[in-house]
Amino acid sequence: MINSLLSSLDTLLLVVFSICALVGAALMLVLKQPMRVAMALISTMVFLGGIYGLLGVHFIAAFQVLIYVGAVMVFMVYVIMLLDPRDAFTRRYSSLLVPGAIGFALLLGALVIGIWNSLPAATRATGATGFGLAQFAAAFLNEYWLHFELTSVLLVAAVVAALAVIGVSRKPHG
Amino acid sequence: MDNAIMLNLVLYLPLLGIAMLAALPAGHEDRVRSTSFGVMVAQLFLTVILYLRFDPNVAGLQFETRLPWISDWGVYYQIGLDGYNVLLVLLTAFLGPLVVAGAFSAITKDVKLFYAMVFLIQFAMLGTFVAQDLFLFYVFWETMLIPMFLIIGIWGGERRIYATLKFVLYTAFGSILMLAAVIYLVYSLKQTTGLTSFAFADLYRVRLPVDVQSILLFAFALSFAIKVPMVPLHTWLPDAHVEAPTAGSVILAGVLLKMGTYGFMKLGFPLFPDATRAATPLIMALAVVSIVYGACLALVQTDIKKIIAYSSISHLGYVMLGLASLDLLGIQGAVIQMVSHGLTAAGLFLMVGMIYERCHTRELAAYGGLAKIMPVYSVFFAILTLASIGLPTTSGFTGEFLVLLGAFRGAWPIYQQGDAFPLAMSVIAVSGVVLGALYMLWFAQRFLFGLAKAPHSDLTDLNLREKTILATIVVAIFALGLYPQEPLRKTEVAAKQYQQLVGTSRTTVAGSAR
Amino acid sequence: MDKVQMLLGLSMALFALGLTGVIIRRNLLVMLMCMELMLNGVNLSLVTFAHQLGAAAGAVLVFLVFVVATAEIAIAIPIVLLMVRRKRTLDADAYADLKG
Amino acid sequence: MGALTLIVLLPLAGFLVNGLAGNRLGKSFVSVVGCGLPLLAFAVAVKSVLALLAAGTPLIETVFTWATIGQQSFEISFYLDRLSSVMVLIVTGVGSVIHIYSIGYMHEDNGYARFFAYLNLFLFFMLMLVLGRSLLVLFVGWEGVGLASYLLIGFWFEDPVNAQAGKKAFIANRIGDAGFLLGMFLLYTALGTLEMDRINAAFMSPTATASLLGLATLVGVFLFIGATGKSAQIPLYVWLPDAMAGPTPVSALIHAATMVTAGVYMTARMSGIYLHSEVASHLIAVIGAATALLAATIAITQTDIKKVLAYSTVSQLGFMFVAAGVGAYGVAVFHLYTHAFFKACLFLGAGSVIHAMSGEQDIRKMGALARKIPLTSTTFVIATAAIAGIPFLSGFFSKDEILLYALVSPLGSKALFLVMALTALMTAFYMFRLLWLVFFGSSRVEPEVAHHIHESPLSMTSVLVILAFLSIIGGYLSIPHFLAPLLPLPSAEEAAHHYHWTVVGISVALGLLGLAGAWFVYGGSGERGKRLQAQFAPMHRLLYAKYYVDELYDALLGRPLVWISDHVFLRLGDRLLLDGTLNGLAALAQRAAGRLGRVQTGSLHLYALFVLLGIVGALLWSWRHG
Repeated sequence: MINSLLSSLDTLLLVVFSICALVGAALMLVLKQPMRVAMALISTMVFLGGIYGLLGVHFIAAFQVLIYVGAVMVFMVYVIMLLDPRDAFTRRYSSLLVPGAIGFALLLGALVIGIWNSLPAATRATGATGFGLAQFAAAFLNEYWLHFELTSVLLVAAVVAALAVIGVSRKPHG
Repeated sequence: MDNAIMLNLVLYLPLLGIAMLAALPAGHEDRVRSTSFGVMVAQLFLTVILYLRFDPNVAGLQFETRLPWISDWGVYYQIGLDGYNVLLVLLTAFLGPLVVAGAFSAITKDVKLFYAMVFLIQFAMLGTFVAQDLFLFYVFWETMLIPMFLIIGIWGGERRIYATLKFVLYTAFGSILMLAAVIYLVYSLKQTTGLTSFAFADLYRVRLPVDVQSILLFAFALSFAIKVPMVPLHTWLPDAHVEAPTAGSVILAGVLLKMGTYGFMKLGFPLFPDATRAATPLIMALAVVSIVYGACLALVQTDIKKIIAYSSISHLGYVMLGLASLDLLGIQGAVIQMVSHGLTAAGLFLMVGMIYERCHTRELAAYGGLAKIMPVYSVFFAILTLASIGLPTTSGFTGEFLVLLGAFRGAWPIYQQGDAFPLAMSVIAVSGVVLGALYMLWFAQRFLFGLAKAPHSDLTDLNLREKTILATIVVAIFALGLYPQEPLRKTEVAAKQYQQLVGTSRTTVAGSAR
Repeated sequence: MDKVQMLLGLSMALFALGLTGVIIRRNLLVMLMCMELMLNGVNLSLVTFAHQLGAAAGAVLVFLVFVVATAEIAIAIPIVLLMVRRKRTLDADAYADLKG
Repeated sequence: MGALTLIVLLPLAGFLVNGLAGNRLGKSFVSVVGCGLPLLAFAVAVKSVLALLAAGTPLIETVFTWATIGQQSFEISFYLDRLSSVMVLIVTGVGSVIHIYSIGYMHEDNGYARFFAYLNLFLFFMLMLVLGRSLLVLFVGWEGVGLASYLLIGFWFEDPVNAQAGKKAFIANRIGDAGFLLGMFLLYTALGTLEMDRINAAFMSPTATASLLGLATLVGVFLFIGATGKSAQIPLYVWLPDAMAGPTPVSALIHAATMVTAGVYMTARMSGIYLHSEVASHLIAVIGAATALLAATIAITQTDIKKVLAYSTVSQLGFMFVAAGVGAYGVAVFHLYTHAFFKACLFLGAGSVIHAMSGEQDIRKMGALARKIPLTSTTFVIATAAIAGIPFLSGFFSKDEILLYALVSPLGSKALFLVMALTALMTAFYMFRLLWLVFFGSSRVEPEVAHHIHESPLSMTSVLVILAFLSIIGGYLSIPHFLAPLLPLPSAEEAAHHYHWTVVGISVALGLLGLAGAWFVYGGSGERGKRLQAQFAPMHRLLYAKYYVDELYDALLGRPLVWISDHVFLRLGDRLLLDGTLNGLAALAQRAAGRLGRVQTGSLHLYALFVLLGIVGALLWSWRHG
């Protein structure tokens, strides 16, 4: 099985990216400084984007990098820089470190025995051909147009909500 | 106008009334009052026409409307008049204008909302009576709770929150079990006949083994018995009455309590005849306990409203006794007793409201010798009191006499077969006549007679509005006492149908139902 | 172990790590980031399935998740800022006002 | 509208007019309406009775059908036969004169119109009672007269004692009514009709089944319970003495002449049933005799003029029931009829005395009034002689017949006769005692009252004269004979004729003995009476306190009922058990919610952990069940 994985460069890259993403995620739990955590998350996201690319869904990969890394995480990093570390930053772990760790083991175990093990092993990926942006766009506008419109409503609501939150914060301070 | 359309109009007039109130500009309280009164009178007028057009010889529904509502579940919007509900619909419409007029001076807070709530409960009560589809019935049944909850909770006395919560929790608790039973009932109808329907007429055909019937009957009976209320499920009633504003008490005693007995008559007993007949001794015993217990408790109350509240428990015990007797006289008596209690209790609560408006206390000890201070008031009060204890020529006599006679006549053959229990019950029930006189006269004596005493020295006697309200009720009471023939004719077919439905077995051997 | 199994395993691991991070990390911002990690884990599984089945639905869902994540962060960040302004700390335990 | 309906409705019209508009119409108008309509009713009644006698068959008038249920139909119809014609004449006749008397008696009262309205209402119900064809109509009247009695006893309602007495009367009556209802139900169940002529016919028919006749005792007893309430017999007699709280014309009309005799009328009316039940008849006779004796003993010691007369009424009613109990229904009605005259005369005479004495009712503060109010005292003497059984007055004839039938009827016995004879003796004694203490002997009137003593107005004294006259001649109309076609007298043995003159002799002797005894004890200065009282002090106390029956009833029935209602039902049942359970459940729910609420720590980390555990749980569940 390992051989079949290693049979191509794509597969090799896939494995490497996966390991990197996993390492990045694990680092998030242990790094103390929020900025470093953010960096770890960004790296994980980038590697995930790589994986998407390798799977042939390039536009998702592009979104991943553009939206997540480019918008969300930049915003996050900006906020981290904005806050004064002296009075805003705190100790690393909560009081639930041990239960959390045990829970992690439980969850992983449950996921593995509940889902992963029961996956049909030998299904060949048909997605070698993949599907392009055109298909995706067509599906969106033919089948999922309602969802698309709903996302725009959601975004508008989010903008309004953000404004409202800021507005509330201003009032008490005149 | 077409009768079926007219019935719908009667039903929806209260909603129209709400719309009209909503359209009124704020602050015109007198216009709110007169509009409400006008709508109620119009409703009464239409109802009387319907009553006169009601053909006593037709078995089954009249003025029926049947439209598909939720087709997938076989739910229909089906309403109509029959002998079961025609008097109660008339009673509800009759009390409507009186309730509204009675509250003219008592309610000064949120007037518009108050009348809207009165309309809403009027709508729900009429709907419950005319509904001929169990689903529709249940919807109306539950709708009644909300306006009553608000009427007690907003315009009530000091402990109104406690009282209204108690009322709602009690009734809601009963309703939940009934809902479960309804679902099971419809399910078994589908199982046995393949028909998905909530129509009463279809459900009357369901055959069930006796043990299942008993469980379902228990679920229905719990809901209805709480509304009636039968001892020992009655403790919400005195609290609700005491805290409710006058109009709330009038609606509660006048119509709402009849929901329970009507439910038993239309649904509880005819749907599960075998279980009913098996449980008859229990039902009779509870009815008699209610009669005696309510009367005894009324004897030791010090709050005027509580006396009347407990007397209601006693009087509705007669209704249950009549229904359980399965004797035609008893059944007819029960129907008359329902209407009679609606009139007398409503009248008494209105009168308590009138004195409360003047003196702001309901403590019996604060009053005395009102016959001297308020002679007109006292005359009306005495008439209502005497009607309530069933003095001949009043409606109370018609009801009690027929119920007791029916119960006795129904129990006699059973006694001759060797079972003395029903006979003993009917004999004990007769003692209620004495107890009724005991508490009512004790009440009247301390209230009306003796040395003149009242919280305020400058009590004014009834004004024209109050006199008119009470005179209307008194006329109805005497009409029903002197010439019950007319209403009895209208309900006879239904009484016979009830007797036949409950009297014939519809059981199956356990298990064969499915 | 083939490609799909591996990717699904990765997505599960990311999700589990993210949830664990929410539990054990004290800093509000880090907790937020851990939630993003969970979303990424889910996204990965969606993309994998879409890839495997050749259906666009998974990709559409991923797109929706992007939008939701953006909206979430757009509201969450101002809220965090407000909270910090009020109590001058990012410690989640300091905000236990909704105690029952 | 038929004549019988008219008889009933005329007083009702009077009630409505006087009740609704009386206060605005002035006293003279009220008097005209209040007395004129009963007189008119009397006239119509006389005409109807003549028509009856001419026709020979009972007159029946159906007014309307009250209710029809299934095959069953309840009709409101009136029925006039010889029995009801006697009653209707007494009711309208005596009723009318008492109305006239009231014009003078109530003249100063504020509630003048109200009083006449009530009196007319009473007449309406009473006529319904005696004219009703079915037990239902009779019951309507039966309860209705109870109501009128209640209202009239409590006429001066501002005194709580009066209102209390009215309530007591109504409730005692109601207890009886409950028994009456049961009797009605039983009859209706057995026969399917409540019409009394049909019921009697069914019982008397030769084809009556054994099971029907077997019910006679039960029905008879139930109906008699009703009669004990209405006619003040043991155990329900206690209300009648208290009922004297009402105005005196009321005592005369309702509590002497008419209403209280309704039980006797009913028993006679339902004689078809009692003839088939020896047990019920014996019960009636025994209760009647016991009541007569008991009431007579109490009457001996009473000091309130009206109380003496009240106990006398109870006692005389006992006589009537004895007659009914031994099967001599005609005789019972005969005594009812003579009693109506002399007792009405006595009560109205007492009213006249009270009127003269400015409201004083205590006979210890009277005496030697004969000269001051001669007309009243003369009529009073005549009526007293009549009730005591002095020969050739009305009471003599009827009482003599009762004593005779108590002895010779197949249902009678020597013991019964002896008891009744003793009672007759005591009757004569206490009535003459009353006479002496009020009208003769030395005056004990308080000085300030003495000035005002005056004879009553003509409207009152003329009525007294009429009634006294009737008390004299009433006995010469032989009611038993008149009723014989309807209510045959019991078949006495041959010995009856032999006994008859003996009984007459005994009866006369008893009356005179009573007179002599009273004269001996209370004549002159009355010293002997006081000495006698001192000698038998404990007994006097017992009798004066009416055997403590009221106290006994209160302790045995009244108070336990209230105690149980209050402590057991209200406090234990409602508050502790029912509401307690409910509140307990509510408190439990609240506490449980409090416990559960602590899970809400406000810690985001913990919530997230719960989420995690939930996911794990869901996964495990789906794995187990997948």
